[in-house]
Amino acid sequence: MKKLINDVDNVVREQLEGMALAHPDAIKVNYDPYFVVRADAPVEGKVAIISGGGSGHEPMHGGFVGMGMLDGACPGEVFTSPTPDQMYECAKAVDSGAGVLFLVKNYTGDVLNFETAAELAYADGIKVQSILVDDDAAVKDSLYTAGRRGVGATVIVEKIVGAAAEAGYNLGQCADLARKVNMYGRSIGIALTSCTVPAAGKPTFDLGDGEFEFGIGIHGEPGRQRLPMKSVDEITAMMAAAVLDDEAYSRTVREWDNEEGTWFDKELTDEPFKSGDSVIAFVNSMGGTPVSELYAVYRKLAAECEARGVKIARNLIGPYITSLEMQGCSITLVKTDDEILKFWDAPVNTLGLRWGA
Amino acid sequence: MKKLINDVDNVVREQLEGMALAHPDAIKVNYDPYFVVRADAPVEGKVAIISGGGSGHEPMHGGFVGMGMLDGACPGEVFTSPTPDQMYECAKAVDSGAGVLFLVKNYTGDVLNFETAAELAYADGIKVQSILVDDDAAVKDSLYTAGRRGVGATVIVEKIVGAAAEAGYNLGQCADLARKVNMYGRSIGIALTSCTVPAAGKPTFDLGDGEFEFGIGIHGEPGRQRLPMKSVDEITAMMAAAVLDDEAYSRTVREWDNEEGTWFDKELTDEPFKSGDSVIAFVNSMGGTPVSELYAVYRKLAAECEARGVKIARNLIGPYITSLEMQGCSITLVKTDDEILKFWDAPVNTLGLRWGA
Amino acid sequence: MITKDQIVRWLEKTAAVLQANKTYLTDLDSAIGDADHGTNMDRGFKKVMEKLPTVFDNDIGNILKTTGMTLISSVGGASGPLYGTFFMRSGMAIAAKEELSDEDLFTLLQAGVEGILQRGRPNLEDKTMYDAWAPALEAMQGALSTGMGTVEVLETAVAAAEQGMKNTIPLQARKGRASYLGERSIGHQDPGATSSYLMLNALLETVKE
Amino acid sequence: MITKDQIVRWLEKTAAVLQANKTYLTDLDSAIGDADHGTNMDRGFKKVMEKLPTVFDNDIGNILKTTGMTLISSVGGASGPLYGTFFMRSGMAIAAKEELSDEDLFTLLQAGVEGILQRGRPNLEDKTMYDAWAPALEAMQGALSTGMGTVEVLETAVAAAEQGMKNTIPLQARKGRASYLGERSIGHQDPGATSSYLMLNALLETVKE
Ligand SMILES: Nc1ncnc2c1ncn2[C@@H]1O[C@H](COP(=O)(O)OP(=O)(O)O)[C@@H](O)[C@H]1O
Ligand SMILES: Nc1ncnc2c1ncn2[C@@H]1O[C@H](COP(=O)(O)OP(=O)(O)O)[C@@H](O)[C@H]1O
Ligand SMILES: [Mg+2]
Ligand SMILES: [Mg+2]
Ligand SMILES: [Mg+2]
Ligand SMILES: [Mg+2]
Repeated sequence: MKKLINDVDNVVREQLEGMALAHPDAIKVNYDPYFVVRADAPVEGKVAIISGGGSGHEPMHGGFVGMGMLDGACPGEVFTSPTPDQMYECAKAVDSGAGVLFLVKNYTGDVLNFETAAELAYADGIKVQSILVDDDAAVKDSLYTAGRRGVGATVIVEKIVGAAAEAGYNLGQCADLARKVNMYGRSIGIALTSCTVPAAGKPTFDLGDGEFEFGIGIHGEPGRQRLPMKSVDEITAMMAAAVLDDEAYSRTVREWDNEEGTWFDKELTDEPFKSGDSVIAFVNSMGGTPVSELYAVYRKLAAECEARGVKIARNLIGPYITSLEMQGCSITLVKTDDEILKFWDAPVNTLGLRWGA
Repeated sequence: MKKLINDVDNVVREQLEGMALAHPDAIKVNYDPYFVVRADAPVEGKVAIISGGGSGHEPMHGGFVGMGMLDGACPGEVFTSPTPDQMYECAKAVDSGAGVLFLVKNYTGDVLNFETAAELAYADGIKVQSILVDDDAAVKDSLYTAGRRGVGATVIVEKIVGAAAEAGYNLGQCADLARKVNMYGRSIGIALTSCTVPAAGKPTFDLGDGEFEFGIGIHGEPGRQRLPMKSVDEITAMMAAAVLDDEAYSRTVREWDNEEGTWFDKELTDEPFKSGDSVIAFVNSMGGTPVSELYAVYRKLAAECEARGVKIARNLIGPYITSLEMQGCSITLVKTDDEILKFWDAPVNTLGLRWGA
Repeated sequence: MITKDQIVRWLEKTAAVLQANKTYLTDLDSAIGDADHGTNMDRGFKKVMEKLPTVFDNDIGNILKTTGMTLISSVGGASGPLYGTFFMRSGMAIAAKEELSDEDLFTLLQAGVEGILQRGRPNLEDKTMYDAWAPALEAMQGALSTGMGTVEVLETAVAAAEQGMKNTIPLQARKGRASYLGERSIGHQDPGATSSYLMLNALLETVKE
Repeated sequence: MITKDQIVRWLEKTAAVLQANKTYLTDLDSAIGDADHGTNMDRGFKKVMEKLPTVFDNDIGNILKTTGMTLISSVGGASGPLYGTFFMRSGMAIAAKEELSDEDLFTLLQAGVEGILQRGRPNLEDKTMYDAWAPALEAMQGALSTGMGTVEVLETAVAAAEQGMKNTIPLQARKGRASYLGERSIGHQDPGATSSYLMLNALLETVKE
């Protein structure tokens, strides 16, 4: 393993120190427990948006803290969910009284830890809601699995809900919008190489020179299928089909009832894409794939969308939700409407995503 | 070789097609010959800034075309200088009468091709000037080599001179500012892995698991020294020393005399950094190194600067001038003054660098 | 009767056993998860050992709640909140006690498992830690009704937990990270069921000492 | 006397020779450069072959200038502008001619090399293509003054170019990409000097036919 690190035990801490040193005007970093908040937190009268998860996906989430996106981010160890005290302390640091929305990627670890955090925050008198992101079309059923993983749509949800909070949406409205954007989104990922978790010291899996993994998550895990290597047009066509032709997806999610102080179940069904839909197309590098190659993916993706009568209204192309230095990419499509487009276009000023400011 | 490409012969073309499809509001792409210009080119009354070089360094240069930075970029084949007709046609497309400034990285190929282009543009009645970027402190002498290579400072020069042109600087003022920023800048790069040029199909060099290359350029070439792998603190200390403790550097450059229509020689000497200097610190990924690791580099770099009484006034951290998927990083420091800081902070709206807009 | 001292020694023994089995648990997790269960549990119980002296003078309920809080804030992943809730709930169930009857012990464990159920919503045979706890509780309840002594009661429970743990091998996971592997999860023993068995066995051994 | 036809055949032969030596030239460039000299030259002269028919009816000066323009716009790298300038300048030096005396031929080559000098500023022994051209021109001038025939004059020049090319082997590069290698450039023959020798030799062979 060759990485620009010192001791493997201090990787996350030293990277946070570097961020804090580099961007004192933008963010504040708390070390015990770890969390990152915007420099001007808490923002008076605004619903606070918090996300978090294992480290190793940079710029997500710390790089999305700032005006128009997240108020706080809770980084765990590399690829390990953060703990509830991080989320709880972070919530206390960013809540201005308008409440806190947790955006949680659907992994059992993340889900359970955020649930505990929500209970702690509620017990402390903080208004809290929690919305799951579960967009990974590589996972087919929710009955026999922990359900679809939260992947690329996370970035889109954070951007759009962050803008809505900035525009004065209340907690319930933010939660409803987050749920909608997530339900409008689907993703699929592929890997050309594995990545190496610092604490493990060796690549998570071995992949031959003539193979790639189809349907990966974002934790360096192998995907749904191992296939012989193909051209970018062939790979993109497969990915586009996995997203664009995916059937309706139903599952039960748990949300927090802030009046009752309890969790309740909610049945949700994502409808398939159809001709006439307008989408945000997000082509993401897993880290090691250069942005130039993402443009070749986008080129074919645009053709596949057009062939199905799906119009790309906006796009985002680059490394935004990564798996360390893994080579590969993911495609996320999110159906849009006027509300979504308005908040997508709204100004955002974070280290990882910035426009209009 | 595993890459997200189709035919190796069409790599650059298809990537340009993807860019053009994705960003019709921002850029226009010309295919015969290849060049990229801002969508609103030519900008009335403004000096046009053009750069270019081999492909494989994305987002540079195509990703830096836009308001406040470049008017045009000329991409060559991967790691191969573009040809004069690209630069000449690009100059014609962006010149509004206020003249064109070529920003040229110091490689024999780039230099000679841009020289020919300058002559062609001049012959066509376009006011033209040409400034070399040569900041690579890994190259020690200019007498027995082709001189220092143009690396990280290119990004900083393009940003600052782009802003000055936007603010109404005339051609001579833009050229003077470009020369100054370049002379204020020094860089050093390291590689943990090689990259693979598509046409070559195999890694440019082999590097053992316990080694790294110190003093690399940006074309996947091996560096000045091959060394046993070290911690990020040790590597950064070496890099910081190579830049901060570098002696005065003198060389002769050729510039274009727009009155006489001839080239003339200019003696230039870069002064070493000294205590009390204020700098822009640019920590760059060669492509495959995640931004999280760059923060560990920045953390140590900040300490090294502080130890020498050098103040970091601004920073830029991320993959901006890359070598395909190579793992490694570079450090660039550019001394600042009020003029430089003003134009650094000015709005920029490109695909690769954006703020204030 | 179980004394406060024995509860403390149970926690100490659990920490020692998890440390000794760190690689074993992580290896089990490599096969069907993300190779961190041993590291997670060891990190958590190391923290518990640091915290323990500060609550030594409190009642059993308090000690267990502190254990739960500590696990929650140091383990992360799926097992952190699950075991954390286990200890929080068990502590709440026997709040303020300085010693425990066998029935109290059952109440304690049952409340803990109730916590796992509420948090993780496992069903039987989802291939989780619940597959060790569910048969253990059932066996313990049966043993208690026959009037066995503490050691025998726990021996019955541990035997059932061990069997439950082994029964996870042929199962296809339907909860947690292993569920993404689909059929590839079959043939491997669940790491969480294994750590649960180890924990209960540590209690038995403490009581036997 | 050299006819326009011979000039055209010289360019054709050059294209064929460079294609045949593509890998050889690229291998030379791998050792001390970036492994593209053969590809660059072959790409350029392929384009020249495409363009040639369109200017066939023009004078020699025009044909050479078109060759230069084509190389400039298709080769890139260091050698593109250098060889491009070579042909542009040589074309300009004998503008409007339909056939060439031996003196004209010398004027043509000298003007071309002058172009390389102005563009690349090589010094003798910098380990560049100039190290093949400089001795070739000198030898040619000497041969002309002794009144030799065209073939002999060119034979003398080619022999000198070959020697110059070989003399680059022990040199340390001071120009171009190879200069960054410092002492590691010693012991390798310069790719550009090699392509220059091949080009001049193609002229000799054309004249001999
Ligand atoms: N929903 C759940 N309910 C009960 N136990 C679960 C659930 N999900 C996972 N587990 C248990 O957690 C164990 C994995 O723990 P660990 O490896 O520490 O966390 P992670 O899976 O987040 O890396 C599994 O072996 C399983 O026993
Ligand atoms: N300044 C120079 N003057 C003359 N010839 C040069 C100069 N720099 C490089 N060359 C020649 O160019 C050759 C390399 O050409 P090529 O490989 O096609 O371009 P690049 O080096 O840009 O890849 C060298 O072998 C050398 O002969
Ligand atoms: Mg884990
Ligand atoms: Mg080259
Ligand atoms: Mg695990
Ligand atoms: Mg070359």
